[in-house]
Amino acid sequence: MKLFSKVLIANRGEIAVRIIKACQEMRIKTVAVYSDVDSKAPHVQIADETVNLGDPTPSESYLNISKIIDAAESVGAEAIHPGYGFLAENPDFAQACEDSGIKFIGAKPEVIALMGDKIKAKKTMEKADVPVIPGYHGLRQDISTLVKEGKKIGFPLLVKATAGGGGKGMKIVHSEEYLEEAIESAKREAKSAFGNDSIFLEKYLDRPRHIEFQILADEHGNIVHLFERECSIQRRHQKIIEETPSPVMTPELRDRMGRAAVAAAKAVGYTNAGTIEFMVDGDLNFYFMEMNTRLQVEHPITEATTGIDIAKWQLRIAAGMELTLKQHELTQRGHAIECRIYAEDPSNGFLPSIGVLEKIEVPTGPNIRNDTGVETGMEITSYYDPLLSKLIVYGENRDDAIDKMIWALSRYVVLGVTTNIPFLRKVLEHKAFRKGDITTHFIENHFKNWTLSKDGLPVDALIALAVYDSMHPGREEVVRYKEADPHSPWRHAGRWRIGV
Amino acid sequence: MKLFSKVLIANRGEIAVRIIKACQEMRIKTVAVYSDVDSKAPHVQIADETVNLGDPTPSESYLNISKIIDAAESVGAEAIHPGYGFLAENPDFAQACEDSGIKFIGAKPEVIALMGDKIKAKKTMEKADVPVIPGYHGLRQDISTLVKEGKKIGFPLLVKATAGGGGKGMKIVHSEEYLEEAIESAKREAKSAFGNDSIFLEKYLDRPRHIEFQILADEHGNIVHLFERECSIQRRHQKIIEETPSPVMTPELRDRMGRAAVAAAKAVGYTNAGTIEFMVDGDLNFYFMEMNTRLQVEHPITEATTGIDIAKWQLRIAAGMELTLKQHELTQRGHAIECRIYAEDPSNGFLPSIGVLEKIEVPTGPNIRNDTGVETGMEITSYYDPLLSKLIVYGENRDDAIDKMIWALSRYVVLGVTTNIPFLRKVLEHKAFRKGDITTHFIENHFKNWTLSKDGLPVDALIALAVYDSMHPGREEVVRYKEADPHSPWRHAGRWRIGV
Amino acid sequence: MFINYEHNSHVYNIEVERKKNQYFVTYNNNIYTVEAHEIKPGYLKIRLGDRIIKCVISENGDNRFVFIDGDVFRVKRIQLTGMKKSSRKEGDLTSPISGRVVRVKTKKGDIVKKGDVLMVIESMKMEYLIRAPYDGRIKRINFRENDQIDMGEITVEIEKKRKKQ
Amino acid sequence: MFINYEHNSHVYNIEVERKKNQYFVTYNNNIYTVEAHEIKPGYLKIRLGDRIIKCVISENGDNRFVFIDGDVFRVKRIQLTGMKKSSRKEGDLTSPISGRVVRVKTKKGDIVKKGDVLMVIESMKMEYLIRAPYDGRIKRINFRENDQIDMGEITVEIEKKRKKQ
Repeated sequence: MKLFSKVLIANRGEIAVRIIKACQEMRIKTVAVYSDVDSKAPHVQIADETVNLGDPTPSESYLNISKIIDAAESVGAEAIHPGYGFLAENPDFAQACEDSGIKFIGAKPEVIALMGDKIKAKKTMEKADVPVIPGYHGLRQDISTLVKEGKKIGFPLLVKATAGGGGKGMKIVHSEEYLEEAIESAKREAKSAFGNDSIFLEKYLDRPRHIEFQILADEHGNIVHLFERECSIQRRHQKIIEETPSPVMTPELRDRMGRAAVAAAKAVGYTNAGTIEFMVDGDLNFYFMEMNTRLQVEHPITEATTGIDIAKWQLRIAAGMELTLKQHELTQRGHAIECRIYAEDPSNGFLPSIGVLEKIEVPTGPNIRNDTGVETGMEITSYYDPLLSKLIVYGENRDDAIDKMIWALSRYVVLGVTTNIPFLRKVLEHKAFRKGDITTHFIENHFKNWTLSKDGLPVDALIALAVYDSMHPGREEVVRYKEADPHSPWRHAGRWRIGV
Repeated sequence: MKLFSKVLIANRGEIAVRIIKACQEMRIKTVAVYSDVDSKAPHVQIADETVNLGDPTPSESYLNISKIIDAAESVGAEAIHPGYGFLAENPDFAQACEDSGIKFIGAKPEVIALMGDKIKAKKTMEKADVPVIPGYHGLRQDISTLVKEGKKIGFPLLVKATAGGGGKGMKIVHSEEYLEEAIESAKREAKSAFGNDSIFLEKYLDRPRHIEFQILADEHGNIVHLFERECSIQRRHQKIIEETPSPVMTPELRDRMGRAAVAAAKAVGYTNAGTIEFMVDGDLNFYFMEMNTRLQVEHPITEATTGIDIAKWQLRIAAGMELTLKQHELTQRGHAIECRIYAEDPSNGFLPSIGVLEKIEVPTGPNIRNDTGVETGMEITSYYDPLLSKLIVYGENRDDAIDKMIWALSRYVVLGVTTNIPFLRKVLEHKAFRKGDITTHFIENHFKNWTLSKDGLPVDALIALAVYDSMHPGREEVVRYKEADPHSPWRHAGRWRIGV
Repeated sequence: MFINYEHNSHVYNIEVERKKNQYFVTYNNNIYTVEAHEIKPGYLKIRLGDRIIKCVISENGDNRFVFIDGDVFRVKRIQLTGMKKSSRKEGDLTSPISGRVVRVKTKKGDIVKKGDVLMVIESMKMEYLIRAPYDGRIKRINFRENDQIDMGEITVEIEKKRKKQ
Repeated sequence: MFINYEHNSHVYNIEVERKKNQYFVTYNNNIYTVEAHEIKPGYLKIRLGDRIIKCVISENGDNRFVFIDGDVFRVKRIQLTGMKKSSRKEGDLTSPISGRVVRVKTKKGDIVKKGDVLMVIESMKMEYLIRAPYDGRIKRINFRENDQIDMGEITVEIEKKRKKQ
């Protein structure tokens, strides 16, 4: 069986970079696509070939199926890797690839469609004896039906986009009076993000944890799971810190959940890498929540603890190779944590922060992995998700991993936009986190109205600023660094001061 | 048992950086020492405190016992980590630490002294039933005795400094006529490098491999080994590529050698991290060669495959903590390779290359570790070893690891000094290396008189140069970047061209 | 040399004097005598007594980012002395984000109640609601649906309802 | 624009002309028409037909380092045209390394044989031997023990023994 000779990566940012590198190591030629604002982005710089998609609006670039298929055909790519987000879970895109004779690196279109419809997905799981959460997954989508069904399930209640993921089109309703407004808003967000305003309602669990299992399934019927990931630390229903193993996991529970995950994948004839997300309540009951039919943002922590390269297996599986990994040979060792570095302001409702990255310095060291899609000089715009990078650490045990992550976060320099790095560090330093006492409400419970500094600017910072400005008094002489080459596309170089 | 609160690192370069980070993660304050030429080196930048040692000559700085002890006392450091090289295997230094009430992070002075004397070390091992290589380890060190004993053992013959390591004071003699000259030269080198001109002679093995075992021993009698490292790829008797597992290893041989290594450590009451080096011949007979009573340059490949942080365990063991690692729980998983990046010219006898590092860009990605002690702008001088960094990769198996290393080496940019990076890549790409068919003669056999390009400058490079110089025609306008701050210690910033 | 920095709507007045690598920083009636070096552009190492302050600073016009002990502060160097500017306060209807106006739920002259949603702004696929900060009457609406809006631009202006006497 | 580069004692003569992002590079009677961009300082992306050349270049005076396809070439831009310089040849007694002279094993007037060790230079704890390249007589010794020596400096000068007629 032969690997592909050329793969197009239909994505941007850190995940495009990660996939391009995996391909290149396997001697597969890579094609990056990019919108106009991304022409100097790292994924474009490192790819072997590039195709411009034009207008940065997602629907005109990274979400534009025909442009991407055309790009793949024009360069002769045999396969497309969709990354996560954008078209990764769009069955029409997977179908369009198939129709064009291009291998889609992911699940089959009909499986994506089935699991993308959260309602049908739950029904399928119920049939396969995988436990699911009580809720309304009906087809009647008029507001009054939804309000009635919501009241029946009771509060707190989750309102969620059927086609959704990543917190978009998702609302929690704590009492009846806000129900209607939440349903309307969720429908609008769902429509805008996924082109489909269908939503569902679900019981909101007590002390819930979000624990998921990584699956690898080849096209010959072999399925293994790569153990769990604990993803309970979320803000606005978006994971920000993930770890494995879960502090709450027991060998017995791991075995049961792992088998449920494999059964879920088997029930739909799943192929390639996928993730079964479960909710686990305070009594360690677990419920199927959804299946993500793609590579997950947090896949690196599984790689760190199992030693398996999931992206490379995606490529091998898509090329028709057989999974040589056996469940009983897979081992979970040590502890890994991932922090998602966002350009956002945790003390202002986690609102995205845009601007030019004036200076970046990433922490380095043994067992520190930094998956990034940005570099100094790049501009963070409001077109795309504000994820800058993912910081992943591995330690012999959970305490070592937490210590390493705290060290790494406190040495991660990002200037020019506001990031959540100081906030993440405070979460890692929290006593309840250290104890593993976490639920999906952790941020809400412990970090409501958090701000970086209640006492204003520290004196050390003032001294440093004064010294800095006193060292560089010649404001008049300041010139913006400019290439001698007037045609140079290089921008945002920052400032350079010229002396004598 | 409590860890230290402050540790002084009596070293420089990548190993000082690696140890400082390990300490900081464990919340131990760190003290860097530095000679005048290293005042801006990365290990000085990241340490919590720093002490200047003055004159860059090693004997006046990193090899100066009293200056280092004084430094430790002046800042109140409770312990000293010596790294490797310099004072790491100097029993007088370990003793001086002990006498000053400072914990030396390493073996006991008497054990260092015993293993540092290669002759006594072999005799001790013979007594403990660990096999050793035939040779002359006598005390009579006059030239005529050595010549006579050398002739008795036969050729090829190894001449080696008793106190040595790292290829210094080591010669191979292929025939009688060069014997005397080699002995004299080895004695001079030994005298200069170690202050001791004692040498020994040894049979030079057929198709020899250099395979070593990592040991961790606490101060309560617990000893484990962390499996083997294959270090056969050497130039001028200096390792340049290491990997684990060894391609030649079998579970049965690993078990026997591991037990011999633990027995060797036990025989001398060894404590802390150490390495037993064996020679393995074409028939897989193994012989004790020497014990390195310190952290080894190539320790990261063991860390990658076992998940154990050796530097952290050194700190815990030195603080009196008990080893919680059990031999039967330790696992070796996947495959790791290290390449040593030297500022040297492989096409000119591996002679060191000095100069300013004009541009460095290190490859990054999953399971790529870059242990470095340099950065852009630093000057490489002839005062110290020309090791710039160590590139370590991990893969699911040997083929994956080789592919990843080739990818990483071909994207590792170092401009300003000549490095061995292109050479290392050619070694990795060699068919015999891929097959695991390696001995300590590999470089000599396959890369004699190697040069980067037999056909001169490639046309692509000429085109690139011409384009570059045509983009930047304004040589007259070129100004050297200079801080507005005339007192700024920053140097070697490279050039910046100023436009309109 | 007198310098003023603004951070979170608070203004800090500093005086700094320099003699070679020594700096005398006066703030809040304290004088800090420090020794400082710029190791690489923006990387400062400052010795204050037996303490070392390490930080990284970037500048963009008058804007500064300071990285210190793992925290980052966004500061503005300002020319005014001793004045305090107030930042977002009750009734501020500036957009918290740059994005696109997806819904305008009110029109000029409307009477609105505190908490009513006036405008919906979308950015990075999330919605942000602009709500009435108090009861009042809409004086002016600055954006229409599908307009692009920048962070800090005023969305809607409301005349506050007078309290009954 | 004519440019000459020297690499490993070979000189390359190039002509380059530019029109916006297009460059016409003439070498060895071939004209290469390329499109080029400098992505960041020193990082070039050059399109030659349907091939992309990526490289990184650093400069220090007339010296250039070029990183291309994982290989690095050290090149010098020179003013001379068409001349070839010869590099190290038999009889070259320059120091191959910067270091310290630890031993001088000969003196002026000595008759030496090919292969004799004349001088020992130490650098980074390794020894380098300077040997006589041919039979001859020592004309001059430029360094004494413990002197510092730079790479390329001439160590010893020898008068070659005339071949017997």
